[in-house]
Amino acid sequence: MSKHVAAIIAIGQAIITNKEYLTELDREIGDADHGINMAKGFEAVIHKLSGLDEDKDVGFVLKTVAMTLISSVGGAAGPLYGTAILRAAVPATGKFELDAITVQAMWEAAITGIKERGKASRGEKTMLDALEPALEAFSVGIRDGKRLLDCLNLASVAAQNGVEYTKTIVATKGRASYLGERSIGHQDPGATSSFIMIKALLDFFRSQGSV
Amino acid sequence: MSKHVAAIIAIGQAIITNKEYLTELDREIGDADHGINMAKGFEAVIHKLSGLDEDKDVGFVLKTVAMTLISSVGGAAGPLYGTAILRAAVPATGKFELDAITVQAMWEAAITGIKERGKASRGEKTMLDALEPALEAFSVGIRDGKRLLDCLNLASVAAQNGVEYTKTIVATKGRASYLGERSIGHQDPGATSSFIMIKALLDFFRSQGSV
Amino acid sequence: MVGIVIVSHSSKVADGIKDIAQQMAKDVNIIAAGGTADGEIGTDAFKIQEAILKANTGNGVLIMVDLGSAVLSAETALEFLDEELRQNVCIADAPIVEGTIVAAVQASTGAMLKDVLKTAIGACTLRKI
Amino acid sequence: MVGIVIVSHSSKVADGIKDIAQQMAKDVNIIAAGGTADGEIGTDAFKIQEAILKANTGNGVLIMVDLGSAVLSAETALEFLDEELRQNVCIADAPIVEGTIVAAVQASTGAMLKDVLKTAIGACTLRKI
Ligand SMILES: Nc1ncnc2c1ncn2[C@@H]1O[C@H](COP(=O)(O)OP(=O)(O)O)[C@@H](O)[C@H]1O
Ligand SMILES: Nc1ncnc2c1ncn2[C@@H]1O[C@H](COP(=O)(O)OP(=O)(O)O)[C@@H](O)[C@H]1O
Ligand SMILES: [Mg+2]
Ligand SMILES: [Mg+2]
Ligand SMILES: [Mg+2]
Ligand SMILES: [Mg+2]
Repeated sequence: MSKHVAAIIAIGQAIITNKEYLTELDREIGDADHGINMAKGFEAVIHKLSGLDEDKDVGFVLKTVAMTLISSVGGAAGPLYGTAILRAAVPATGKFELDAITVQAMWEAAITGIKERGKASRGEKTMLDALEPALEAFSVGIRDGKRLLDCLNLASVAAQNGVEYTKTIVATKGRASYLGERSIGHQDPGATSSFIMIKALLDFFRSQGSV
Repeated sequence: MSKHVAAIIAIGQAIITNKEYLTELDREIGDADHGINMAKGFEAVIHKLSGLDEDKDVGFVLKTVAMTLISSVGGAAGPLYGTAILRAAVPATGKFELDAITVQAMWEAAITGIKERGKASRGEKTMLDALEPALEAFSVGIRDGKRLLDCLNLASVAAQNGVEYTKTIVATKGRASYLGERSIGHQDPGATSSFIMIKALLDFFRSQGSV
Repeated sequence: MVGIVIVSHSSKVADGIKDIAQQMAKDVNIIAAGGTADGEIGTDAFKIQEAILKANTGNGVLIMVDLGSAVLSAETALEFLDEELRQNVCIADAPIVEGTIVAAVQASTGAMLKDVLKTAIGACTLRKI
Repeated sequence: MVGIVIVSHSSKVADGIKDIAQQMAKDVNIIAAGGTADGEIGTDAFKIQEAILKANTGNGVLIMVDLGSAVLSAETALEFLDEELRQNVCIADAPIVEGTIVAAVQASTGAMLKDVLKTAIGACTLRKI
């Protein structure tokens, strides 16, 4: 199995492990399905990737992941993460190894995709509140000449802080916005799944002792 | 069978005979079910009345008819005719024969019921465009000292004219109002069923050689 | 909690709206009253009356309707209720799907009937795009 | 005639709306695209894409949606269409039940997409009571 496929499977496993947790978060301010949706999506992804030829580049693999999530997640997270990953696939087309600059470009493309699709911006209590500060921290790491693993670590910490931040704000996008002020005090499920994925990627690379 | 039950059955049979016709009218400016709805309603009425004791007064019979129509018609005509007949039942309570003055009071109560329920008035291309001119003509007959049968004949002619009139106006109530100007040129199904019922009542009394 | 009755000409629509709304408000008493007694497209005042009785737990009932003719049946149903309960039931002039979902969320907070009604009506101004 | 795609989180809702609308507009191509691929509550961009292709007979397609997240799937579906068809598809910010019915009636007259869209949006202002 190629390393990028293994990385995605690790991400998927982290989501599946957190299925109940994400669903419970979504019960508070949504429709109690975020974990179910995401786990269903990544089960489909893992199944799909296991049938994929070894020789596929990162771009191709990500496109496959995106289309699978779009067709199986069911909730808002499906088109959002799906679009994000489709966009991230572009700078990764033809690549088998990713350097920090490419990862940064992919991450930027992903966020642009989510913003276009969801018409949301940071501070609306969505996955963007984890993903955008994470990218910023990642970029600071690159600017400071840090290794990819250390950049990812910075990103993961920033994402976790972003998740904490979502507890303090009102949801103005998605289902949670129906709750208005009552959404305050609750942590956004999408921001949480974003953090879980970043953390899983970090852990995967750490476990590989690589980068 | 009491005469008033026989009269209602005659009305029901006229509706059932015109099932296709009324449905076709409703196809043009509605949802193609007015005849189906009304025939279903009167089949239930006829079935219900056939099980009724002989000794029931007109008010009781009409209440039974109304409740049966409400529970079986399904379309707007159900609550409208149902409410009309429930209201008409009030002046007929305890009566076994109806004189022209009682019929007039019943008719007025019926129209008031339809107007309250449907928030419509004459000229909106509804059953009121048959029922209201019919009552007016009926009342003129009474004022002029005509027999009930002749009053009913005046009413029937006026109702038929009312039906013709509905072809010239825009629907502003009910489903046909979705068509706006395009409803012009089509005859209102509800006005038509009202005319059919009045005409059937007239024919019934004529066939009895009575009143 | 305020109860909610969903009156659609289609029983599928009423049942499906209940499914969607209940996901976001699982403790709210939501009763679907769609279609005619014989399962055809239409509405049934007696089915609605029964649904109102089921939906009420003492804090009133909001009735959501799809079309004008559903209002005719709903208002006829109201006529058959006890005066006391009738005072505690209202029909929302609101989009049936969107209104039911936001009304259910609002009802789940224990809001009063008049506020749940206001929220349902407000659904018209919620942008989707 | 303009085709119509109904995107609801519930397949029952989408199917039932089609039933109601088709009664008033039997010649309009109305395709229900409700629920996820596995029949759960949710939406599916690929199901929507397929529905758009089915609904289109050359005069464009109006997409009706129930909630914001249905818009996300619908817009994702649009991305997968040929540029030419995409130019001829739009998503209505309109109440899904009420909008679909009036849009279907309007489409049945052979009206153009932009007018059918306008009618759907206008459904918000139609009073029921
Ligand atoms: N318009 C949007 N833009 C960005 N993120 C959004 C938007 N709407 C919802 N989200 C994210 O999606 C998450 C909910 O995902 P999920 O439960 O799968 O969707 P659904 O609300 O359709 O059930 C939210 O917690 C939020 O982070
Ligand atoms: N608000 C109203 N007031 C009076 N009559 C109405 C009203 N709405 C509809 N109608 C009458 O009902 C008739 C349609 O009955 P029907 O086809 O049984 O109902 P639906 O439109 O629910 O299918 C119309 O032709 C019209 O005469
Ligand atoms: Mg959710
Ligand atoms: Mg969901
Ligand atoms: Mg009809
Ligand atoms: Mg009907």
